[in-house]
Amino acid sequence: MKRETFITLLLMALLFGAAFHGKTGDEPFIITLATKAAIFAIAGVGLNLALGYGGLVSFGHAAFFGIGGYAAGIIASAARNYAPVMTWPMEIAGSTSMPVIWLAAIVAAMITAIPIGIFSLRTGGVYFIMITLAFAQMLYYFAVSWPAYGGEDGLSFYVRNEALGLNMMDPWTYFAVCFGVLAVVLALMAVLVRSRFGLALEMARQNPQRLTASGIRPFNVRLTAFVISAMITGLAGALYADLNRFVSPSMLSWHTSGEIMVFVILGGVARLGGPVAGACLYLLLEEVLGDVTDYWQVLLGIVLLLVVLFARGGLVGLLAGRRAAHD
Amino acid sequence: MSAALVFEQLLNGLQFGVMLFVMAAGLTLVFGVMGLINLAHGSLYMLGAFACAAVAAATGSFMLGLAASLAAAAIAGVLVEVLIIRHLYARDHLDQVIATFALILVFTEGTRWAFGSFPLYLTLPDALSGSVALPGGITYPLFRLLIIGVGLGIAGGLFLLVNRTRLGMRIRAGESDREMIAALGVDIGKLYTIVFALGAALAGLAGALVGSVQAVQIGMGEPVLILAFVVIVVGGIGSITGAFIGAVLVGLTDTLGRFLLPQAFGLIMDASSATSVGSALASMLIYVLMALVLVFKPTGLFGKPA
Amino acid sequence: MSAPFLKVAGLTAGYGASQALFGVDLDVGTGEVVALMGRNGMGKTTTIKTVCKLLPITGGSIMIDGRDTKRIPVHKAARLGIGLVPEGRRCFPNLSVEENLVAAARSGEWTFDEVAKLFPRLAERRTQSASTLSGGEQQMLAIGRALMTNPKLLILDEATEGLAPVVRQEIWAAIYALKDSGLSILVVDKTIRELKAVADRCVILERGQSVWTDKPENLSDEVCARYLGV
Amino acid sequence: MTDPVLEVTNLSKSFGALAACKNVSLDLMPGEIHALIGPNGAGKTTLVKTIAGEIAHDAGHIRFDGELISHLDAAGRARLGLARTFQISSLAMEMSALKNVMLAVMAVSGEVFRFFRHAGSDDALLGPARACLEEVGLQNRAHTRVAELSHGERRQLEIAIALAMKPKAFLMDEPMAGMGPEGLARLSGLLRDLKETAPVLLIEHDMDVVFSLADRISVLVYGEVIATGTVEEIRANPDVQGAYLGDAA
Amino acid sequence: KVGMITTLTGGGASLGIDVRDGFMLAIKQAGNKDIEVIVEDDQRKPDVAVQLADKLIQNDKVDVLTGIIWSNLAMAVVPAAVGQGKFYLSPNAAPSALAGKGCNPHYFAVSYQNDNLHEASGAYANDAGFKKTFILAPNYPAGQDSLTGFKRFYKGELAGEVYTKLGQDDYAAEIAQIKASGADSVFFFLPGGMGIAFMKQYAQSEVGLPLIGPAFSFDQNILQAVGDAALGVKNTANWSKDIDNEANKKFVEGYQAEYGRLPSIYASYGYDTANLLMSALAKAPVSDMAGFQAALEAADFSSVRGKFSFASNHHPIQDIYVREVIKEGDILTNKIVATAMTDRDNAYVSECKM
Ligand SMILES: Nc1ncnc2c1ncn2[C@@H]1O[C@H](COP(=O)(O)OP(=O)(O)OP(=O)(O)O)[C@@H](O)[C@H]1O
Ligand SMILES: Nc1ncnc2c1ncn2[C@@H]1O[C@H](COP(=O)(O)OP(=O)(O)OP(=O)(O)O)[C@@H](O)[C@H]1O
Ligand SMILES: [Mg+2]
Ligand SMILES: [Mg+2]
Repeated sequence: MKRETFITLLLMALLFGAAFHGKTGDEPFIITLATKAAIFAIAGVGLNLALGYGGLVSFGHAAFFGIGGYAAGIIASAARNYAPVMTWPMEIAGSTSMPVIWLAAIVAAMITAIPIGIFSLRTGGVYFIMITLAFAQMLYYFAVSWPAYGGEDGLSFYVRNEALGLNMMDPWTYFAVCFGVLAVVLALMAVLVRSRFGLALEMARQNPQRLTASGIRPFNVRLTAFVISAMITGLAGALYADLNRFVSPSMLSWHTSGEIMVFVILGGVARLGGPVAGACLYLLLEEVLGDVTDYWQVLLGIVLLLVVLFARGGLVGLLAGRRAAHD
Repeated sequence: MSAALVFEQLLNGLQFGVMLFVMAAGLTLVFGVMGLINLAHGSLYMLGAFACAAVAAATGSFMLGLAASLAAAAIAGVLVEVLIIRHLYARDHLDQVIATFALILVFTEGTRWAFGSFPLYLTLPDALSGSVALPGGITYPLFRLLIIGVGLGIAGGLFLLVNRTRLGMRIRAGESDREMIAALGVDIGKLYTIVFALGAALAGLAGALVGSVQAVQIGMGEPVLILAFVVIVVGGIGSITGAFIGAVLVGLTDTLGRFLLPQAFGLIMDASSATSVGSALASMLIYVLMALVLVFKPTGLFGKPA
Repeated sequence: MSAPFLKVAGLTAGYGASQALFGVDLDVGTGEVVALMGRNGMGKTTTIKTVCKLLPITGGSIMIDGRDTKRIPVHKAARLGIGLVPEGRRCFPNLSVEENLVAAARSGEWTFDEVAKLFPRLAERRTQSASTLSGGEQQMLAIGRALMTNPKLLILDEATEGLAPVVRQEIWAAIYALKDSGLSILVVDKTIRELKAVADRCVILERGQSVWTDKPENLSDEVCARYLGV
Repeated sequence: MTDPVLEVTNLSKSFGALAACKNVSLDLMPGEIHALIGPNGAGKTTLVKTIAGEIAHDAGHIRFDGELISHLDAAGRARLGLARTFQISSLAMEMSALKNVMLAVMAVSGEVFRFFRHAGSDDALLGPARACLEEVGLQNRAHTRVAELSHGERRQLEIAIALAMKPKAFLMDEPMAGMGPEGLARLSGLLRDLKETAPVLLIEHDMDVVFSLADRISVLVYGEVIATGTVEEIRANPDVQGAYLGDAA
Repeated sequence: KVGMITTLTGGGASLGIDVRDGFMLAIKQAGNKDIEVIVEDDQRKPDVAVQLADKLIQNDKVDVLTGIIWSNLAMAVVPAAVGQGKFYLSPNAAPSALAGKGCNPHYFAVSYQNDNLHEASGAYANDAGFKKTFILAPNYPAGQDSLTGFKRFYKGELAGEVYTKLGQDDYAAEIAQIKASGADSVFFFLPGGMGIAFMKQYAQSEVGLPLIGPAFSFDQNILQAVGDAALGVKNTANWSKDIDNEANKKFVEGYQAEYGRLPSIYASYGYDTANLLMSALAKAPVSDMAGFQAALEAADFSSVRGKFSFASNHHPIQDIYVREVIKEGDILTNKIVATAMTDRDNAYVSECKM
């Protein structure tokens, strides 16, 4: 087994262990925290496909996270109010079934990502960073000032949605669901980046000129990666909405984009387990340092700095060493 | 809507644009020219404002405050460059993102720790406040005219520095190939420290100047950061002229959008919803502008094609 | 003869964990032209990079003008009088031709006008961005840029690659002239014929080691076949 | 008479005031190596770029395999079977040499949007990629990252990638530059064999190579073709001697 | 056991700190050793607030939650908390959605209903004889509620109605519109730094029209930063440090002694919240849900505001004053100059069915 795969599995085991500890130690909040880490890890895995493997540094993934969240929120609250989600061009009823909501979130993220991707991919480098930010900010301000779904106040739907007749309000059950989704997404990602498409994507990042000269349009490859990436992040958004039983524009804000990005970079860019490591470490630090002092964010900043300065390639890079040229 | 009001709003837009340029000037140097993604720019801006407010309160002199803002930010800049940024030039840009993100946390909470959680008092000395009468019957705050002057001065200075001096050439050369410029005998490390400090000092000065007409409070740097990036990207990275034009364009768009959009919607719907829809759109407007510019000119208005 | 301007002894170096040089000995005396030869991948460029301190010295020593360079940084090494024309040109793409030349210039007899005399094409393209120059023009620019630092030792790593025959002849002529003016030159090039004509000495590298050092006259067919593959 | 594989008629391209190609007409016949020589900055690379579709031309026609291809973008032309090598190596620095070649194999197979099968162990990609590396003598470096290859080795890899595309015609922009004598000899032999399957438009400054390999030579000066002919004709042409060859004639 | 979720870091930290300090002061003064307060920092992020609520409820098993400053965070936390059977006492935010249809027996707003202070401004504008007021607020729900609240009582004509961008710092364009509108007064709701920036710029533009606004922009902590530009401005509040009663005196003096600064309006809400809580605890344990709820409803404590009772939707019925910014020595502060509304409840009482 390759070292990186091993580390990913180890990280997953740690995450699971932490949640299990919360269950046996009757500290449900640890489970909630682990759930949050799992969800952010999913969002990060999504972003990592664009940012890490595709070299498309999107500073606007909050848009997809938020769109996924709002899709979940709107559908669920419509179902609770017995109102249709929309009546035009066709009538769509609300639902409280998680699989339905996930699908809707994924599709919504996809529909948003296609136009954003088409426009954004005309640019490159830092310009790409900023144009994705621009689109996310547009959505953010729209959500803040659009009154229909609560504006800045957000939208509550009180109870988690349901699936398979499980009691999702039980933290452990919900954790298991999110953990399962994370595992599936990771497996998919592992396959994807080693596939033919993954090879093309890697070339699109490293040398688009060469890719073109070989007869493949970098644009198509990138757009596909960007949209898949958005769909995964959208799914994470739906899960996050369910975790909190609440969505608000803050899911769309640039802080969220930045946070997901920090998870990925901290854990290791273009490393399979990177987002998992990043999300876990960050949330753990937040939790532990918060108890130390009111000014805990200073400590958090210092720890982050130390990680950047001394762990090349993020946490996973530190543990797994340099990536080999062939795999 | 009188002509005088429209003219005044144009002036406001222009002035806001120049103010944006002042806020973005330091970043233009560090990000636009050195190619370093510095998210902590806003923190240096905040630091400058707090230093100015504290010194002005202690000494009673606004001018000493301004000097303090320059000094404090420059010193912070040197420290940051030497301790952290210097080790990241050879790395991926993304490492800079996370390091400077960490710096935001340290600076924000550090400032709160040093100065407390409450906004500070910083206002203009009498000599600089008040309004002057402009032709056309408009009275206009003196300080805003002053900001326009300072902005033009900084723009000119930076333009000359970057495009007309060897220092500027070396920084730009360092941005594309640090190793090579060093192999030609240039101490690029020291140069970068100096330029980073200069960028930081400009951020600090902007914080002090703008802070004296806005609020000096924790977190004041964050919106500035995003705005500054928008300005630079619209103008085209690496171009001082671009940053200036970009700033003015963003300033005009924002001001006129806030002013005109609600009125435009007022023509087709009732007043109350027109204000709310109009201002909702207005708040997105600069991002719409940025997206449009980048869709049609993928490297900004004055950026060099990749 | 006085002490050589550049003296490399028992040099080892590499890229991080992978070692590429396993003992290189090489002297370049004042006013001397030394050719560094070897097949692809044998360590010529690595040697040059280490001399310029772009790579750390892991063993052995490099003396420039009598100073040990083990501990000095890149730019200081350059200021001891090295002018580098690197492999692959490495012009600054975001600078204009003129800016490329003057950015790192140090005063001396080589000025913009002198370079323009050597490469009139550069003067014609003065304000053009270096990224849009043709391959050969970039090569001229890289040479001009190194000359403008007025070095005592000029290092040319495949400096004639991609240049048209006429221009190449001009460069070899220039190298003669430079040599006569007392400049030391270390040159890597693939055209053995032209190298032989200009070099005072040849050093051949194989697998990161200097394996043959002698006058070019003694470069027999057998040596060439063995070390250079011709 | 057979038709040319590639035919350029009256092609022009300027950058602002600078006319890099003026009314260039040129063709590439099956089975030939057609060398394109000329002083630095004459417009050779520009011509290759316009043929490959990387930059748009201002006027003229490009016909490939009997079809007009002006409307196609670079990727489209590559898919029709037009392969080019770059004057300044253009490779994925962080990938292994083998993967660089595998990508080219994959591109011609047309099956890019395959998301599940493991590409790294796909024999349909590995086999041809290994063969191409072997052709240029890089088989021992297959698993080395390109960043760790020496300059000459990268030049060889450029060729391997072009081979892997199994094109109908090659556009080679100074493929020999930076290659040592050994590689040079090997590549010369390779090109001689290759031209039977696909003709080569060869840009090269090394006159020994050009004179020994080329079937025809065109000389480009200041964007204009001043002469086209056999090796002997070009060698003897006084204009060419003055403008380009110097003593090398 | 009380869980307090409030903002202790970042931009809005000063408000959270004041609420916490006021709350703690009351407990300390009462010498109450039974109440354990767990304070958590929500970083002003709604999702973090929700998770903290889960934590406090599930891990720490608190009985009562309090502390949230911002309406959007309250909207995220309150429904979830009361849904899990906990009591929530709001020391600040009280959005209309939680006062009307969304009201809940376990939810109490100790501070006000969000619209109250704006309504009072509207009422005061009438009293002051303003006929043509220009009104502005940021474009988000609280801002929209603010203008609606103002208009609910204001009888004059509007010279203009403007929504600014949330977080906007430059108001030159709005000030120009004000000047051109022919208004005789300006009502603005711009909390935090937005208000500071607006007032400074307003003063520099020498517009000279009277300003009115709710207390949020004239809070003790902000006033110092605005400086003399705030002098003389009228603002509406349900508390002021010069309200003359025993409880208030004890609060103001105790606060200054403990923390070395003048209390803000948020500190007073925190203080009242703690006192309300202790008064109810004295009557019934939290485990007796109905009893505890009734004890809260009775509001049997001495508020620093003087009169205090709850309307049927658990929002206060109280007097709302007009204050003027004055200078006491070097320090800017507020002084009550009039009463804008007496025994005001709120507009949503009838919508609340519980
Ligand atoms: N960045 C690098 N990282 C690791 N190994 C490297 C790197 N660059 C070169 N090498 C290795 O070091 C050895 C020497 O390379 P070098 O570039 O010095 O060869 P060279 O003699 O200049 O060859 P050429 O004639 O092809 O330019 C080669 O085996 C090469 O693979
Ligand atoms: N984008 C551009 N903008 C302006 N001028 C350009 C641009 N690209 C190329 N040129 C100029 O056009 C001329 C032709 O360039 P080209 O690269 O085609 O030359 P070449 O014949 O390949 O030369 P070499 O043999 O040196 O590679 C050069 O003088 C070059 O400076
Ligand atoms: Mg080499
Ligand atoms: Mg060329």
